[in-house]
Amino acid sequence: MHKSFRFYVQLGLTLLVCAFLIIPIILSMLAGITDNFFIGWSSGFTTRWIVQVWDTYQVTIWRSIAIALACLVVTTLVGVPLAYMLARHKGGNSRLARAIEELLMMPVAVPGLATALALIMAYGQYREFRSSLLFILVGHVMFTLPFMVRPVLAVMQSAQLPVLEEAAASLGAGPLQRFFGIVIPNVFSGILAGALMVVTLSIGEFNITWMLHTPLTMTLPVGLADSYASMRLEVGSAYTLIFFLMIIPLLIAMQWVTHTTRSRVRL
Amino acid sequence: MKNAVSIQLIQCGKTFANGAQALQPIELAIRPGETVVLLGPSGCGKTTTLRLIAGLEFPDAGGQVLFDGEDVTGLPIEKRGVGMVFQNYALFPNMTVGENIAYGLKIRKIPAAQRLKKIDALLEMVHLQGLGQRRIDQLSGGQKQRVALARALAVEPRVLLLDEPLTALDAKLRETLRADLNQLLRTLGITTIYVTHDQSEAMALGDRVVVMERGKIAQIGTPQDIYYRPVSHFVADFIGTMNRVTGVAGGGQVRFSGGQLPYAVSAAGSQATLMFRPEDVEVVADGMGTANMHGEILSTFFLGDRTRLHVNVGAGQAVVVDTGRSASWQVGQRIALRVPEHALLHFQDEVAA
Amino acid sequence: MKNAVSIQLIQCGKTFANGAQALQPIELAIRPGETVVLLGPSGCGKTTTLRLIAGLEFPDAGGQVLFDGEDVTGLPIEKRGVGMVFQNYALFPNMTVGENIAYGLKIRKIPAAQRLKKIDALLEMVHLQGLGQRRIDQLSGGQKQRVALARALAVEPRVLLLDEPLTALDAKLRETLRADLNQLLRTLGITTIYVTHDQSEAMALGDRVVVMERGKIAQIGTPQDIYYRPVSHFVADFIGTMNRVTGVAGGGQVRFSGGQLPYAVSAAGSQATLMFRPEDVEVVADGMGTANMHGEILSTFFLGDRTRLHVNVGAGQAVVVDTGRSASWQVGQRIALRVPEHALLHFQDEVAA
Amino acid sequence: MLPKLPKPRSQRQRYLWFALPGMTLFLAFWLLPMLRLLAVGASGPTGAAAYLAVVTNHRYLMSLIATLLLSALVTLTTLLISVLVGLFLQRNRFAGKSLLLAMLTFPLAFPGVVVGFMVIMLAGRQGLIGGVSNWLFGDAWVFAYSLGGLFLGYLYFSIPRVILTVMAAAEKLDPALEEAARSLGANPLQVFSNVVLPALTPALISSGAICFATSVGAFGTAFTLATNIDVLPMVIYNEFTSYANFAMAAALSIVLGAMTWLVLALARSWSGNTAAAAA
Amino acid sequence: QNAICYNCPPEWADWATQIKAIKDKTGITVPPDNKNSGQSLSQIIAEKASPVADFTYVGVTFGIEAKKREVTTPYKPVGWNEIPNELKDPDGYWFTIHSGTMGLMVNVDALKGKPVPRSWQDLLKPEYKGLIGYLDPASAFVGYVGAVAINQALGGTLENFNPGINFLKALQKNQPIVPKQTSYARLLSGEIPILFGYDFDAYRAKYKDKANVAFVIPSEGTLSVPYVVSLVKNGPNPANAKKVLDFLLSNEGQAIWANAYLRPVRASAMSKEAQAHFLPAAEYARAKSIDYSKMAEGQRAFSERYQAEVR
Ligand SMILES: Nc1ncnc2c1ncn2[C@@H]1O[C@H](COP(=O)(O)OP(=O)(O)OP(=O)(O)O)[C@@H](O)[C@H]1O
Ligand SMILES: Nc1ncnc2c1ncn2[C@@H]1O[C@H](COP(=O)(O)OP(=O)(O)OP(=O)(O)O)[C@@H](O)[C@H]1O
Ligand SMILES: NCCCCNCCCN
Ligand SMILES: [Mg+2]
Ligand SMILES: [Mg+2]
Repeated sequence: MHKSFRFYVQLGLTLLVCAFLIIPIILSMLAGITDNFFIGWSSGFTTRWIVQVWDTYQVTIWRSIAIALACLVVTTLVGVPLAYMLARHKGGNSRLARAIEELLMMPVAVPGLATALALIMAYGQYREFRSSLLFILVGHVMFTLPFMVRPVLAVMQSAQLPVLEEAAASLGAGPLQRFFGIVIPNVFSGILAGALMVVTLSIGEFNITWMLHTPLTMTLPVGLADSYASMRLEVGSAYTLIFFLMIIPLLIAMQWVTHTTRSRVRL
Repeated sequence: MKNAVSIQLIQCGKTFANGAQALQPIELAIRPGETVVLLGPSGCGKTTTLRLIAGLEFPDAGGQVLFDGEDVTGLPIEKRGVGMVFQNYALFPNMTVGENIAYGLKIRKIPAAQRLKKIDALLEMVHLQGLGQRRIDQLSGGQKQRVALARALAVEPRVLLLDEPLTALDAKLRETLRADLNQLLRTLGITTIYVTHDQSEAMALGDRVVVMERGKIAQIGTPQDIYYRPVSHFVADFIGTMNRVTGVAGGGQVRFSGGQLPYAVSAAGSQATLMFRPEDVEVVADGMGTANMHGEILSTFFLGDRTRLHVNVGAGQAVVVDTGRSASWQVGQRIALRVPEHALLHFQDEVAA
Repeated sequence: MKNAVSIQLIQCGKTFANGAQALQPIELAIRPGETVVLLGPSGCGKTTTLRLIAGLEFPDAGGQVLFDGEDVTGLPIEKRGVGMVFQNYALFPNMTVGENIAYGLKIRKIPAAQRLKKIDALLEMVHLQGLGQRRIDQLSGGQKQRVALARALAVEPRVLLLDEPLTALDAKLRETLRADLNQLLRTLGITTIYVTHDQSEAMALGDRVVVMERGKIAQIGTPQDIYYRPVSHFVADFIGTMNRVTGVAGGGQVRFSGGQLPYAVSAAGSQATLMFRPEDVEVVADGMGTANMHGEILSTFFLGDRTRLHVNVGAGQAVVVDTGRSASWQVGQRIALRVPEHALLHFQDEVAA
Repeated sequence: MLPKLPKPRSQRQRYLWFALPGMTLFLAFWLLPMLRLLAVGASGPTGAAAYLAVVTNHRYLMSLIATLLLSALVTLTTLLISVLVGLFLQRNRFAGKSLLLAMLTFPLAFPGVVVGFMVIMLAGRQGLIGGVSNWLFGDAWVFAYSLGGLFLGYLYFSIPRVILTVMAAAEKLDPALEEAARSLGANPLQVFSNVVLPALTPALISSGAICFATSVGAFGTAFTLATNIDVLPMVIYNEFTSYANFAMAAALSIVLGAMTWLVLALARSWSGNTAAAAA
Repeated sequence: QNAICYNCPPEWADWATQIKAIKDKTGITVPPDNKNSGQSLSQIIAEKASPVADFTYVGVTFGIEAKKREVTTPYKPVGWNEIPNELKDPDGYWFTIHSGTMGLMVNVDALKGKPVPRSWQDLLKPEYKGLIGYLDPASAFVGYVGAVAINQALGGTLENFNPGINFLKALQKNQPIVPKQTSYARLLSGEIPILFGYDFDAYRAKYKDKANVAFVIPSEGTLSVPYVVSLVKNGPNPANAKKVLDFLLSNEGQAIWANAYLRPVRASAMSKEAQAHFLPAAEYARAKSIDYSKMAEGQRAFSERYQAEVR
């Protein structure tokens, strides 16, 4: 059978879209190691810009990693039990649970600017808090919490948790034994998927952080915005390159996890 | 044989939070060591009854669950000492076969060495020697079913509860496992409650069968009781294939266009419905005077070991007749049928139904 | 009766893109108006064969599909004029029952008034009068199945293709719909190909049954052919319940610890396996000399219209015996059995299998 | 002897405890501040009327309209492209597909500023498009800093999400439905419009709504491109930074947030899908 | 040992060197911060109850505004007396540390052979279509400075913005790029070949980043703008902040500005070598100063007009 005209139109469009999404990434990575992007690659390649970014902005990178990890810890400790409640309260059909789910999405729906403004208005007067990394962390936790809750909740809902728990109960396991022995191991893939998402989003969060940060709490994306505005294109590109090197492995891991989750969740 | 417990449900009704009354207050007494099958169409309350016994649901106020005469109504499942096999097995996917089987023992803090021994013994009992290390998703449906059974038995429960444990399997496998299960239950002598909607499974496995209908118990009895002596239209229809013939009563007969059947009770002139089993119908040579119905063959189904005929005798729905496999039938052919009087059933009070 | 088409598959094999050969080149000729059932275990290639006929798959190079002698091999389904009923019905959820049924007519630009008439006629035919406005998700499984059938028939297809149309339904409903379908197919007289893995369905519905095994045709014949005269172990096992007894051949008998069965062909001293149906076994009074096997009852299953016994005669697996319902049996009881010589089957070439 | 227990009615409420830490955090650090913001919004010279400023003030109104139009356009374009591409990717197997899919999802996790930078890479003065057009037509097309750039940027972060949603929905689509339509004589276009599109509709509504909401609220991209278009988030930023007009910034934020939430809620009720995939 | 500055961006006015020198000489760390004047003021106002910042560095009008909003506190550093009166608040709420001159930064290479414009009026020529950029006057201080400079040069006053508005309206035909943020990088990369900006940025591009960038003081005239620092009221580290402010006015601190092509407020700090990087004094004669507090008052009204009429 010959491929139809339609096939080639769709193929062409797909390639175009892929190019649109991927080429800028590649271009910016190349720009980060080009000696002079204005002249082009003929100017040669260099690690100068990367070294410069590393010198200038290294601290923002470590800071962002630290915040992302802290964010992961908090969202896991708080989000997994929360998802459990959403999945199980009143057999998973409670209005309260749906309302909470809705509420949790609000910090994602509402522009980050507003969340940040609200945090500053409400807690800006506590100087120690305001000028510490905790302040940024709070913003990140609010924004990323639903991204932990949702995949965990989804796995909980598809993993026949109620039946598994009933089975465990029939074998004599009490509520806590069930939560740690049955629930947690069986939603681990959801936690992993959520964790990767949380870390990724936290590392890249700009809209909230931009308003929340102080000179001592500048994060990677804020630094990126700075460098885009006030530095050579090559420096901004080098910084972006570093960002990509941090984030892309996480994204690939995420792909892998969701892939294996899907095949494992089915019971 | 271990000392088995008796179970009693006293006025156990169940109304769910959404107001649905899944179970009207029922009474049920199960003898120690007995295998009782709950049988009924979907939604009739079988699972609900089982879950009340398990301690996964609690009866409406006034209801009581007794184990060996002792009130366990308020006890949650983990304290009742029951073993349960779920419809889709509910094996823990994060554990191996062995870990699944030993989970209850681990909860009870039995030492690892003892657990291992027990796993081996149980695996052998369910014919799965050597599969202890397998991952759950590497098992076939029938193997999963056996692991679920072994897991439930590992903790030596006082009561074994099974909710449609064979439904998810294909027909051939179901029959094999049914035989195994039958043998096993008889050996263990443990009080067992088994839920199914498959009447042949119920009859094959149950010492007694509880037929349920819309939240109520329609009949309790041995398989023979419910097959030969159903107490209602519903039970008669639900168990096996049942013919219904409707006609006008009079002169000790019920008459319809294709013939008449002996029936003495009803007032003359009233409508009456008689029931009988396909295998109780004989095809007789016409003109011998022994026939009590005549009709035309609507369809024939060759079923291998027999041939099933649908015959229109002009009395409501077609009469189903099972004949020996040797004869050969044609659609449209007229035949004469005889039903012996002792095979006829009638339910006075339900005629209107 | 409309003028039905014949269908021929010539050397139709099918290898999928991933290299799996689902179908080895097969030959199949279907007569006009005939109902042919494709029967076989999961994965044997039934659906693939059906899809080749439908035009949803195309045979490997060299294969040909003929409708009335005309080559339609390259035609896609939308040009073949076939009606199809899918296992899970594949009703369009965004359309009402009526819109589903009329979809093919709409595609053919039949005016709305005519469509409405046709919908009514078809709804009546499948006993769903008045449901035209229903949403699909408000239908029961059986109703869906009927709508799917009506939709396929609406365009007056030359060929009707059904892929396990009853599998998703429960046993009682399946039997009712099977009878309806049987009657409908005979009335329409349209060439029909019906896929199932349920042998009783196949035998009940098929003019001829094509038994498939791992991408090949194992046997083609009437239901009686395949039941009484299976050409291989595989067919014999797959159709109905079949007993196998293995023993040592010699002196016109096959001997095993529980008895011997008449069998003349094999070389003396060699292993031989004989097969027979449960309903061909008679329980005889012991000591009369008519018995050819003795054994102990392992389990009994009361099935209502009969009782099934598993009897250990010391010849491999237990022998399954179906007895009349009246007798009463005990596990452990020893009984004598007789199998008439004409009921014994043997496949020389497959003894090794 | 078994211990006698009260009827475990309380078990029903047991799960609520699991939500306690999370909800406490949420209430303290999001809901409470938002209420505070609500009050701040009404604390300006015009009082609560600030909440109407979006419609009464010509400049705000224009920027609101521009924001909505831009977002709507982005949404429609994204849906159109993603349906075609998503279906294609779902239905065709080819070497390197999983790698390609992985790469396609990267932009999902890029912060808005990076997306803005990507647009500069594409449509800036030294961008790819300018280079290609200069080579082809002798004229470098540069539109990164115009409405076109913003549009491109929003497309950039919207397309991956919708493609993923379309693919997930298409995967669940029963192939038998399409075959059934074909068996009834439908041509490919009819199959698409009568069967495929209706089946994808709920997913399209929900992902379209998210796409719209994200575009309305997107700040980082607009900030980086710092274009001539005053989208509402930039207006809010401007009120805050240029004039320290917190009341107006708060009021506009609240209005913007409420609108976004409303769009999502409406979509959810239309598509009947509580789990409108957000990522 | 911190002193928190709002708006001490390492890539602007060579704060990078300054911050390093401060650390070396006083042991005080000033973390780099990349806000702009508006942002800094807004944040300080928002944090009024409990400030994070100790001092801020802003365009002069913002220093004046900050005093009005009562978020700064007076401080007269060592060297106070050497600051000309018009370049400081009499009470010390703000004082200038250096100034810059508005003009045209031109990336000569990016013009691809077109002549370097010499006057504001030159910019209206069609040949510069798409090549001109200026920061949004409604949102960036630098943008407002540019607009005021044009207005003054073309005969307007702080009471009469018509000449400036009319010029910007006419300029729209050339499709200017109007970013909201510092766009030094884009000038350098050729994204924006002609950008309204400060002399020190242009010199930095030319001498430090070695780009072929020219600075033009338009023939009609322009504005020079003082940049000031203010001590934040109730800041967390007032003592450290004061030490930093003192250093900024010290010979050493002022010399750093001069070497970064900024005009130090204490003229004596300008060395010969530093002076050599600047355009000749004759050119600078066209750069005027203005009543900065009135300029501050006019900003909101101008923004409204700009947004209503030009955009
Ligand atoms: N948790 C629940 N909340 C509300 N109604 C319920 C609940 N569980 C069961 N029901 C309803 O109670 C009735 C009986 O349900 P039950 O599960 O006991 O039926 P069943 O006989 O086991 O049916 P099946 O053969 O389908 O499993 C049904 O109408 C069912 O819809
Ligand atoms: N699209 C496909 N690509 C690859 N292999 C396929 C495809 N479709 C079917 N097969 C394989 O071809 C073989 C025959 O499949 P087919 O669907 O015809 O079996 P079947 O007899 O209909 O089985 P079932 O009763 O399970 O429906 C199977 O091994 C199956 O895995
Ligand atoms: N779900 C949020 C993922 C972040 C994507 N970035 C888009 C930028 C919008 N400002
Ligand atoms: Mg049930
Ligand atoms: Mg199939």
